[in-house]
Parts: sequence; structure tokens; C-alpha cells
Amino acid sequence: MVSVAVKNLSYEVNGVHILNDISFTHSSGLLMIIGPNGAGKTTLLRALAGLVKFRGSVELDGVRPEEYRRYISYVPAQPSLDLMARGLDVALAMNYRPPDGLWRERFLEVLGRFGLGGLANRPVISMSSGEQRLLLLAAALSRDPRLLILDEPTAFLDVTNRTKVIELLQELAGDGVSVVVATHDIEYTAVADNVAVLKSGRLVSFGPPREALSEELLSDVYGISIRRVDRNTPSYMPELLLKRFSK
Amino acid sequence: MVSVAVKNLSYEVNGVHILNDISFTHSSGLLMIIGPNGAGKTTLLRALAGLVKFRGSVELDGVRPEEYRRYISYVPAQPSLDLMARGLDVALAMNYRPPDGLWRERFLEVLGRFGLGGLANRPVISMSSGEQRLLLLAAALSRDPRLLILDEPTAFLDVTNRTKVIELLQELAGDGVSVVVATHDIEYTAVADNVAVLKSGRLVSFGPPREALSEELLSDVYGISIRRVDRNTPSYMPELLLKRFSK
Amino acid sequence: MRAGQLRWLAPPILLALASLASVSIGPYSRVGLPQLVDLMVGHDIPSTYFYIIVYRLTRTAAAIVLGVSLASAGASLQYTLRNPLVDPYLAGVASGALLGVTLMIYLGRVGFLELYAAAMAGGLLTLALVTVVSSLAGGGASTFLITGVAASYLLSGLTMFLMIDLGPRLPGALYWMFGSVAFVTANILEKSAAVAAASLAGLLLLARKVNTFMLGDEVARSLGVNVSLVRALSFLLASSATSAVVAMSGPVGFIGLVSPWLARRMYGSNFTTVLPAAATIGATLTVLSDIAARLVIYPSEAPLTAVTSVFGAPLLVYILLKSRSEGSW
Amino acid sequence: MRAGQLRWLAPPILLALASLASVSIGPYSRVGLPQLVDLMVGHDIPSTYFYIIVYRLTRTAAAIVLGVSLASAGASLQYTLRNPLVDPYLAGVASGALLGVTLMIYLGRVGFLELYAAAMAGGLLTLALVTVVSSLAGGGASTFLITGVAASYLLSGLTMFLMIDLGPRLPGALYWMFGSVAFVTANILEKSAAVAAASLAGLLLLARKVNTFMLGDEVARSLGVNVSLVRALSFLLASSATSAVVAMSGPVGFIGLVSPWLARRMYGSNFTTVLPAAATIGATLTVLSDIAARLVIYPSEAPLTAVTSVFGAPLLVYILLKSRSEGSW
Amino acid sequence: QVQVINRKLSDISSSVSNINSTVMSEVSSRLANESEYLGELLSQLNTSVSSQVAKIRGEVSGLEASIGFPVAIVDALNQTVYVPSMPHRVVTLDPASTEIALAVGAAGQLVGVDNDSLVYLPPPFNYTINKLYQNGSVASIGSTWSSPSVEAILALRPDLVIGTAGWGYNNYIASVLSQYGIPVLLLPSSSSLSDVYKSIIMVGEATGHVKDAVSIVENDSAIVDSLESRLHGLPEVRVAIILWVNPTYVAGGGTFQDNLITLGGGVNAFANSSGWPVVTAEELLEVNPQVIILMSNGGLFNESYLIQWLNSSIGPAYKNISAIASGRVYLVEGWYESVLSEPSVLAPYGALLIAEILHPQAFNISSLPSVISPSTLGVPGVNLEGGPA
Ligand SMILES: Nc1ncnc2c1ncn2[C@@H]1O[C@H](COP(=O)(O)OP(=O)(O)OP(=O)(O)O)[C@@H](O)[C@H]1O
Ligand SMILES: Nc1ncnc2c1ncn2[C@@H]1O[C@H](COP(=O)(O)OP(=O)(O)OP(=O)(O)O)[C@@H](O)[C@H]1O
Ligand SMILES: [Mg+2]
Ligand SMILES: [Mg+2]
Repeated sequence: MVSVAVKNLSYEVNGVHILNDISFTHSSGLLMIIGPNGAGKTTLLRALAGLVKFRGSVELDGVRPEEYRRYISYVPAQPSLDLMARGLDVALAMNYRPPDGLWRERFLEVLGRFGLGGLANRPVISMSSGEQRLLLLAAALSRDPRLLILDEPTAFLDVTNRTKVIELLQELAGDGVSVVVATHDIEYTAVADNVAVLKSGRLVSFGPPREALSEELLSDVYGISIRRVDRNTPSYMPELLLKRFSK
Repeated sequence: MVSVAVKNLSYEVNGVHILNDISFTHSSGLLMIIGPNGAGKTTLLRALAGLVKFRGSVELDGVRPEEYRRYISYVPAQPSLDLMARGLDVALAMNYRPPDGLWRERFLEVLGRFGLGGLANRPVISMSSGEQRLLLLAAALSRDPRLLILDEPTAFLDVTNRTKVIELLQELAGDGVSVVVATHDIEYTAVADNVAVLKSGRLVSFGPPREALSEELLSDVYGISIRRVDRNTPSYMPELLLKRFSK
Repeated sequence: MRAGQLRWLAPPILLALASLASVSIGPYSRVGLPQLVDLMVGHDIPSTYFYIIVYRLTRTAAAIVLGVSLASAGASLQYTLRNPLVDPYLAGVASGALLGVTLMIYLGRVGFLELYAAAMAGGLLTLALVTVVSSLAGGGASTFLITGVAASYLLSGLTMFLMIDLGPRLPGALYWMFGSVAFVTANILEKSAAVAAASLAGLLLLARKVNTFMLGDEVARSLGVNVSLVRALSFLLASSATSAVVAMSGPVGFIGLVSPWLARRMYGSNFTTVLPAAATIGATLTVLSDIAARLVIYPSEAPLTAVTSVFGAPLLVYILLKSRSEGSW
Repeated sequence: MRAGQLRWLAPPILLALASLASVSIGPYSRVGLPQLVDLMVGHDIPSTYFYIIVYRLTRTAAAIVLGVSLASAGASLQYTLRNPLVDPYLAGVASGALLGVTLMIYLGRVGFLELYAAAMAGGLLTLALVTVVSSLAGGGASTFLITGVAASYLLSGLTMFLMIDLGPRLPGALYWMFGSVAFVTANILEKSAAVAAASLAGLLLLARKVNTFMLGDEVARSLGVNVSLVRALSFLLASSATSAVVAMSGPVGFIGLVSPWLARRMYGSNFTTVLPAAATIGATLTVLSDIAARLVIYPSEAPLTAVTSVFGAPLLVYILLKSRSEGSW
Repeated sequence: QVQVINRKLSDISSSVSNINSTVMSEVSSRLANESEYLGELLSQLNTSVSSQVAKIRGEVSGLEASIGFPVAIVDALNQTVYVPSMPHRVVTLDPASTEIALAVGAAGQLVGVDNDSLVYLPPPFNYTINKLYQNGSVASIGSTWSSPSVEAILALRPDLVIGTAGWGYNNYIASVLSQYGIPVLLLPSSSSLSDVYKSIIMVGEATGHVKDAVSIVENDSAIVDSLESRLHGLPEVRVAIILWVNPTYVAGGGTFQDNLITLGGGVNAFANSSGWPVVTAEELLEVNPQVIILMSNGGLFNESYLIQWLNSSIGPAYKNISAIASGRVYLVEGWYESVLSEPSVLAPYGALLIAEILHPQAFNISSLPSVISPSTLGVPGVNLEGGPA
């Protein structure tokens, strides 16, 4: 169980403030970061993965991200893979310092869950958008990380695969892996252990979804009225869209 | 109003059948193509944009795509932009054969709708994933196309911007632009004039959403049970997820 | 706004000043700026002075044609092949031209026009060969890269074999290899300028299409740009402009590689802007280098590539260091 | 399975055969395989025969060291800088070494060890300079590219100035430029091999880290790979291996560029596989080229670069055309 | 005493070999076709004489060796080259070394020369070396413009290798050969006559022909001395030597040609530059030489080519160049080219040649031909057919 403790995190580039004095502690399980485009989600993930120089502190299991990288798997939203590399090449590259000899089995197992075992021997360039994402997810998991950082893991995925990914992340969280995910699929926040809501580089809410989220907060953060779709399921949808649907 | 007429379209690469004997006619408005990852959505869009050599025929307003390119804007799911280019550079490049001098105004107007006027003078590399998508959308629209082909235009977008994009597409469709979109956001199909459902390279359903879609069909196509979330709104959600939410 | 205008005016003004200097400075010390002014205001000057001015004008014009051609060719190839390491000689035209020249010297045929024709023929044949093979092999960007590199090596390999056999005649070929505009005659300049101008006009016509390459092949094609054709055409035009100036002055280095970098650094990514900007920068650098070539080891004419490199490289590094924080390379 | 094993066994077997041929074949036809066998089984052979065999062995070993070093350096740089046009001389070590050699010749200090030391020093100083400037300028991949190119041009420009002053002494510098393993002495081979081996060992140790570059800088860094450091180290190690062999045999071209391409084509993207594969292919190509270099214009020695280029380029184009349909370039 | 014996022995040696080569070959050519029997007899006689000659030669060189060897010579790289005994298998690496070796009388010891020596040597050395090559006693080791084959040299089992330091791959070859215990003598690469003299003496010492070497140097310096007195008091003429046109290479200061110009009573128009600068037509107009000496490069160039080039650059302004205005452009052809470009044994004749061109009146030449070649202009002391007497 890796705890993620962020204290007074700020980040700016060329005088533009991207992240502003962010503090929270996520002690275990699945953390979902939501917020509008440009809110700073990706930047926050990169800070957690030790990829940017920031002010303030981040501690993963008590140490700085740089020292914890051995145990982190990070998948960016738009990775720039070598398009000629085959699936197994990508997984091997991810396991450049293999903790054990089982990475290949784990990789193939995850691919298998999505019915994509065939990707192992195909070059990235021949894969569909969704297949590329799942390949990278499988490669990231093959490292057997303690902390998994995923930027928009459900983008490009169909509903089935999205669901399977959410399932997988919950399983991992259950197995003691800490998972931090940035996403725009606010309806999935229901399954998170913690939710962090960013707006213009500030943390406006943090905590378990039932406490941290509300129609008011979301409407405020996203700038349009957002309603729970159905009182039985804690899913949210913009009112505008709801109206359109019922026209 | 550009009609899109596809007849017996098939496509294969290295002996793998990617598209199989697809026929449909979309006479105007917004067409949404849905289907699982790897179903062939992107391939179909590329065929419509005249980017692949296929068997069968595609007619846009009666002519082959190659002859219609002048009027098409196509935005792929994962474009490979020059990361040093600034927003306006990208728009100018898109308007390499400008129909009129108004492309810049149109470009800035669309950016403005998303509150992103500042992107015009920033290099692509400094933009967030969502901002990059919207930049490209604005650039594509600045061409004033008659046919707009978008691969997963809502990926990486927050709910607000997704809604705005859907709104925008509906508006365009209303203004006589034909819009063909591949998407995984099945809940938005409700606003489409036509829906095409692909599974393993075959067209399994086509028509206005209320006719072409059903819980049974979607459950069959995606391989998991999918239910309408709320009888008042025609939104769909996997049952598995629904269960998880209500646990 | 003032600074903005300056940014646009600076290159042409610099080029004009450099050209003026180039016509005023030379080993024949009795002809300088005063004599030039005399000539321009219509005063009588000795005919010898007049001819010297004409000679320097020819040489300056050659430097401009050279700089414009190499920089434009370099910019076009860097854009269409999306690789900043590409220089105008990618297609192997320099190696082809050198092979032509070496062969002629080897055969003992050293007429100016013979050498020129051999260089031109060598360059153009190479170019044609590379284009055909690349197209047969699919016509992708990396195919052009690989075939061009292979051709360059093959032809310079063959040239080496000939050079070995040249014996004491080697220096004649060698200096040609280093490049110079000191020996360009009006006759040859005309021919090269015509070919280069036609090629550059073609590149200019293609500029808006080439500009779409920054969107990626896929998007560019969707816009109706025939990406393979434009790539092949740019390759042909850029290389034929290069061929024309190589035949005239030998393969002068650095200009074609670095001018597009500088232009991009100053004017952004737009190819329609970068192309003329690179051309102007290239011409200015070449004219200045040629002035230096006359002076730096006077009375000997320094090889132009030596000068462009020795003066250009520190400039490049300076700009690189300056732009460090901006992270835009 | 058989075909799979063959794919792995072919390169080392080919290298072994090529090396055997290299020791058995030479212009002195009285020494061939039978004499080699005689020597190995302990029979007496004339001392001249023995010398010839020792000479050929030295030269074969030099070719192997050269091929392995250039191919490994090329592969490492192409991977870490993610640019297939990069060759082992990117850092300008060849230009630096050539400047060293030319300077010594210019100063009239032409002792063999002096020249070797000057070449080595020139290469290593250049390398150090480029690394320092690149690091100051941020250490990105393109910074290394640009600084290296700038240094190459600067140093070859300076060399040209010296060269045109060399006159009849020019061939000494010039043919050093063309490269050869014909003049490698055991003494120098030892030194170069030691430096190259140490550098290559370093590259081998880095191989798994370099392999992560295919995931993009961002992901590689997240894995705990210090991307800038690994890039700078690879650059240093690859260039110092190159320096070592350049000082020994001059800047032999083509091998370092093309061996990684062939290795990738045959063995996929994995750097941990491509590195040794490229090394073996590079060594084989070099040994074969060297055999040709002795024979092709006997009794003269052909420049090795001429041979690698003339024989290698068609091979490259052939492979390119063959792989056309597979679209994997 | 030793010297006297030595001189006697070499007298015998040379007279015997004279009999052998001149008399016998003449007799045989006249008589051979008269009857087969006579021919056979003559060839028998020939062989017996040659074997006797060889025997005497062997004794002579044995004696010589016992007197002069071993020798230790400090070469151009300041390394001591040790020649243990009279070398009999000598290989030379470039034309200059071959010429010197032939001049000091080591022709009989040569077993290998570079290919360029077979092509570029002036007479009489070109006759000698080509005869040796044709009758198989000397092999080619390859061209210096590429590089000779080390294996070809090793295969000749040389006991001495001579080359010019810094020329082609010579230094590299030297270091490889020394690995196999073969002495390699590297001569200074000459930029003046004194370097040439030094080289001649070194080769003489290493091959056991010191006396001949000394007498060549004496003869050479005598020519230069007499030239000096003959030119005494004459005005210096400003001259440009053009080695190649378009690009136009001229001889600058500090070069071998510069040295010849000075000795020939002229001043180099490009003396203020070093090496072999490349100059433009504008430059030529500026320095305005009174005389232009143009190398034909084996027929590649001539005066009209030069004028064509000048005219295409600076137009009719070229007519103001003093040498052209006064018609003093001279084209050098034939083996005179190598005399003016190769720093070697014949260098003093190069100085003589230049003196004749610059100051014809001092040599009583009334009309100087515009093409300077062995057939149009003689040099005092030079046999036009076969080179220097
Ligand atoms: N160099 C820069 N100059 C100005 N703004 C910058 C620069 N770099 C990043 N930004 C801005 O920082 C903001 C945060 O970016 P980030 O990628 O973290 O957002 P995000 O929350 O991940 O957005 P998205 O949901 O679109 O992925 C964006 O608005 C981006 O435009
Ligand atoms: N060269 C190839 N060899 C084998 N299969 C290929 C090749 N190229 C494409 N495919 C397959 O074709 C299928 C269709 O791809 P396409 O990109 O059209 O899917 P998609 O519906 O857009 O998927 P996604 O929703 O993930 O974007 C994918 O399963 C892909 O793996
Ligand atoms: Mg993001
Ligand atoms: Mg797709």
C-alpha cells in the first residue's frame, strides 16, 4: 500500500502558474483526478512520477518520486512509441530492470484479458488506437508496479474495455497497488477510493467520491450545470446534454 | 448536404480482413460510427477520406473521395503534428488552398467558443491533450468543409468541451455540413441522424439511433450486457458498471 | 510593432549591405566604394575598374544564387522528409557532380564548359537514379533518405577510386570539392541561375502544399495534397537547384543545413515564411563568407566551405545557447 | 525453429568465415589456406610467410575492431537520438582527428605515433567540447545533433585551411581521410582496441536503458532511466569508441550508418539484440571490404571507405527494394 | 687508402658493365641475324661475361660493405635507421626517392619501386627504371596516390626501404615494416635545394654510394654557384608560376618553386603567401607579374586556355597584366615540368631553366620560344635526348 502525500505543490513554466499550492494525502487504493481540460491533471501526474521539477513536496511511501521510480509504472496520455516496435519489444523495454522473470507472463495475461494476445508480435503501427492504449497498459502492469499512474487510461477505449480497465484497476487496488488516474469520465469516479478535483491548477476538492463530489461542485468546476443522471447510480451528466437527449 | 454512399466496401491488409462488404447511405447530417476497439471504425473513416485503397465504392456527393478532398476536413484520432508549430501555423497549413480569406476568423471563433483563443500563438508542445484536440478541430473547421470526418473527437475532452463539441457538430449538421464521427461515447448517439454499428469489420446495424440501436444489439456487439441508464434519456451503460456503482 | 517590422526587414537589408560590401572589397585595391559610387553616378572610370566591378558583381551574384538555392533546397528537404539533419546534398548530387568533374579531369578534358556540363550531368543523373529507385521502393520519406545516402556513398566511393588515379592532377579536383564562387563566369552563372530559378519557382509553387507536411502525412493527404508526389517533386526540384549550383561552384557546405534552422528559429514553423527567409539568410551568409574567403588567407582564395563552416558554426552554437531556456529546438 | 536458429547463427558464422578468408587471401599468393594450416599444425614455414600471416592477422583484427566499434557506436547514437541519419561521426570526432593529423603534418611532425596521438587527442577533445556545449544548452537530442554537426563543420573548415597549405604533402592527410586498416600495427591496434573495448563495454552496460528510449523520453524517465545522462553517456562512449578507431584507421564511412539499419531490419527494434547484431554485421562488412581493398587495385591499396561504399550501397538498395512490400523502413 | 681502393673497384665495375651492356648488345644486334650459330655463340659469351661481371660486382660490393657498413643514419623523423650491411634488396616508395637512388648508382640494388616512379620520372631516370621494370628485376609496389601494398613490399623481402617523410602513406608503411625488422629510411620532404642535398647524401650512405652522392651534390652546387655569378647584377624579374588553371594554383613563398625562382634571378610575385595559393584573375591583375610560367600538366593547359579563363573573369582588363601585355607567358612542357615541380636531383637544372626564361640575354638566347620544352630550349649541361650528361 503506497501512500501518496502531496504538500504545497506548485509548478510554473515561463511565468504561467500551472499548479498552485496543492496538498492532499491519498493513503491507498484508487485515486481519480478529474477537472476540466487544462486544469493541470497531466502536470500533477507528471509531478507524482517525478518528471517535472516543482516547488513543494511529494512523498510516495515516504520517499521522493525520483527515488521511488523503481516501483512506479507511468502511462502518459499520448506516448511517443517507436512505431516499428512490436508488442513484446515494448513490454521488454518497460521491464528494463526486471524484478523477476515473470514479466512476459504478466504481460500476456493482461493482453489476454482483453483478447489481444496477438498484439505481442505485431508492430505498434498496425494497432488501432484502443489496441495501442491497452498494449501500453499491459506493458505497464507487466512491471508489477506498486504505484500505477495512468493519464486518461480509458480514452480511445470502447465501453467494454473501459469497464474491464476499471475492473482491473479496482482489482489492483484491492491487491495493494496504489493507482492514480487522471480522467474525464466523471461517471467512473464512483468506484474510486479518493477523488481529487482540479480547477485552473488548484485543488478544489479531495476525498472519497460521496463526500468530495456534488452536483454544485461539479457544475461550478466545469462551468455548466451537471446533474446526477439517476439517483440509483451516482453518474453525472451535463444538463445541456440531458436536455438535448430528451428533446 | 453531402451524401455519403458506401457500397460493398472491403479492405484487407496482409491477408487480414479489416472491413468486410460494407454498404450504407448517409444522406445528410451527423453520422456516428460506433463499435468495439479494432472493429474498423478508423479504417472506415480513412476510406471515406480517400486515404486507403479499398474494394467496392465510396461516393461523396456522387464522386469518389479522391475528387472530393477539396471539401473534406479529416482529423485523425492521433495526429502527428509538428510539436513546434504554433496554433495559427496549424490552421494555415490546413488552409493550404484557402477558399476565402476568412479562415483565420473562423479558426479564432471556434477556439473562442472553447475559451482557448490563446492557443493561436502557442506551440503545440505546450498544449494539454484536450487543447491539442480542440486546436485541430478548430483548424479543421476553419477550412469551412462540406464534409467533416472526425476520429474520436471527444477523446481527451472534459464533459463541458465534449458537450460543446457535440453541440457544434449538431449546429454544423444543421448548417448543411455532413459530419461523420467515430466514437466510443455511445451515450451521444442519441443526437446523431444516423448511427453505423461496426463489429469485426462488418456493419451490423445502420439507421437513425432509435431504430438502429437497442440494448440487445449493443450488448451483442460489445459482448457485455448494456442497459439504458434511464428511460428518460437514451443513454447506455454497461450493466457491470451499473452494478459496481450501486454496490 | 517596430521590433516586428525590423524582424522582417533585417534579412533583406543585411543582404543588400553584404552585397554592396562584396562589390566594393577585393584584392585589386584600386577599386573600392568610391569607384563604385563614381560608376553609379555616371562618372567616367577606367575600363579596367569597370571590368573588375563586373567581375565582383558576377561573383556576388553567384554567391547569392548559391546561397538562395542551397538554403531553399535544404529547407524543402528538411520539411518534406521531416528530418533536420537533411542537407541539400541528400540525393547525392554533390557526389555525382564530383564524379563527373573528376572523370573529366581524369580524361584530360578541362574546358570550363566541359567540366560544368559534366558536373551538371553527374548531379542530374544521380538525382534521376535516386528518384527512380526510391519510387520503386515505395516512395516513403525514409526511402528517399536511405537511397540518397546510399547513392552519395556509392558515387563518392567511385570518385575516390578515380582520384587515386589522378596523381598530380588531384589538386584541381580537390579544390572543386571545397567549393568557391571565385571562378564562376557570367556564362556559367547564367545557365546555373536559370536552372536554379526554375527549380526554386517550382518549390515556391509547392510551398503551401509542403507546409501541410507539418500536420503529418495522413492529414496532409486528406487535404488533397498528394504527399508522395509533392515529396518526390520537392526532392527533384530541390536537388536540381542544388545540382545547378554545385556544377557552378562545387559543393559548398553548411549553408543548406543551417539556414533553414536559423529561419525557423526566427520566423516559426510556417514553410511559406521559412522558405524565403531561409533563402535570404542563406544568400547573406554566403555573400559574407565569400568576402571572408577573399580576405582571410589573402592572397589565396579560401575554400568557401571552409569559411561558411568556420564562421557559421560558432554562430549556430551561439544561437543554440541563447535559445536554451526557450526550449524550442 | 531451424530457420529461426539460422537467423541467429548466420552473422557470427559469416564473420568467422570472412576472417578466415581475410587471413588466407592476399596479393602475396604463395601464402594461402594451406600455409595457414601448416602454421597451425606446427609445420615449419618460411619466415616471410610467417610475417605475411602475422600482417594479415593484425589487419583482420583491426577490421573487426573497426567494424564492431563503428556499428555499435552508430546503433547507440541512432537509438538515443532517435534519428536514423546519425552516424558514429556525429560528434565531429572524425573532423577533430583529421584536424589533429593535418596539424601535425602541417607542423612537419609526421611520426606515426605522433599522428596517432594527434588523431586520438583531436577526436577526444572535440567530443568533450561537444558534450560540454550540448549539456550547457539543455542536453536534448536535437541539441546534440546540432552541436555535433556544428563542430564537424567547424573543424573540417579549419582542416581545409591547413590542407590547402600542405601542397605536395596533401596526400598524407588526404588518404588518412579515406581510411584503411592496411597500416595498423599491433602496437596501435592494442591501444585502440583497449579504448574501444572499454567504451563498448559501457555501451553494453547501458543497452537495457537505451532500449527504453523506444518508449519516448517521458516514459523512459518515469521508469527511472536518467534519459539525459544515458544520452550523454552513450554519446560519450560511442564517440570515444569511434575516436579510438578513427585514430587507428581514419574515418571509414558507411559501416556505422548502415549496419544498425541492417540489424534492425533483421532482428527488430530491441536494442539489446540490435547492438550485438549490428556489431557482428559491421565487423563482417568491414572484413569483407578490407579483403576487396587489398585486391581490387593491386598492387595499390584501395581506400577502405571507397570499398565499403561501392560494395555496401548496392547491398543496401537491394535490401530496401526487397523489403518494399513489408513497409518496415 | 680505402677511398682509392673503392674508386678503383667501382671503375672496374662500371667499365665491365659498360662492356656488358653497350658493346655486347651492339655486337649481338649486328651479328645475331647473320647466322644462328654465331648468335648462340654470342649469347654464350654474353652469359659468361655477365656472370663474371656479377662475380666482380659481388666482390666489389662485398669490399665496399666491409668498408662502409654497418651504418646508422638519422632520418627526417630524427630516428636512427640502422643498416647492418650493404643492402641488395632496396625498395623505394615515391618518385623523389627513386630518382635519388638511381642517381647515386643504386639501380642494381633496387627490387621494388612505386608505380608513379615508372610514370613521372624525368630522363634519364625514366629510361633506367622502366628498363629495370621491363626485364623483371624491379617490381611495382603500387601507387603512392592511393597507397602501396604492404604485403607486396613484404613479399619482396627488402633489406632497405627508402621514402620521403610525410609523402602519401610512407610514415605508416615505415612503422608497419619496422615491426618486421626492415629498416626504413625517411628523407626530408624538400622545400629547398639544401633538403635535396641532404637526401642525396642520406641515400648514398644507406646504399653504400657515398662518393657518388657527394659528387652529385658537388656538381649540383657548382651549377647553382655558376648561375649566381652569371646573373650577378641583373635586375630581378617579377614572376608567377601557375601550376593549375581554374582553380588557379600558383607557387607561393617558402615553396620549392619559390626557391628556384630566387636562384634563377627572379622574385616570386606571390612570395608574400605561403604554400600553393589559389588566386583569382583579379589577384593576378593586382600583383601584375612581368613573366608568367604556366605548367602544361601533360597537355591540359596552354596560353590560350589561360587567356580564355582570364577573359571570362575580368574581361579585357586582363590585357593590363604586364606579362600578357609584353607577351611574356611561357608554357612548360615535357619532363621540364617535373624538373620544375619535383624537388630532386635535377633541381639545379630547374633553376637554370628559370634563369634562361627570366634573363635570356644572359644566356645569349635571342628569341625565347613561348613553349618551353626539352625540344625547344636547351639547358647548359643537359643532353636533350637523354637528360643531363
Ligand atoms: N509552456 C506553456 N506556456 C503556457 N501554458 C502552458 C505551457 N505548458 C503547459 N501550459 C498549460 O498548462 C495547463 C495544464 O496542462 P495539463 O496538460 O496539465 O492539463 P490537463 O489537466 O492534463 O488537461 P487535459 O485534460 O486537456 O489533458 C494547460 O492549460 C496548458 O495549456
Ligand atoms: N497490418 C495489420 N495486420 C493485422 N491487423 C491489422 C493491421 N492493420 C490494422 N489491423 C487491425 O485492423 C483492425 C481495425 O483497425 P481500426 O483502427 O480501423 O479499428 P478501430 O475500430 O478504429 O479501433 P479503435 O476503436 O481501437 O480505434 C484492428 O484490430 C487492427 O489491429
Ligand atoms: Mg492531460
Ligand atoms: Mg480508431
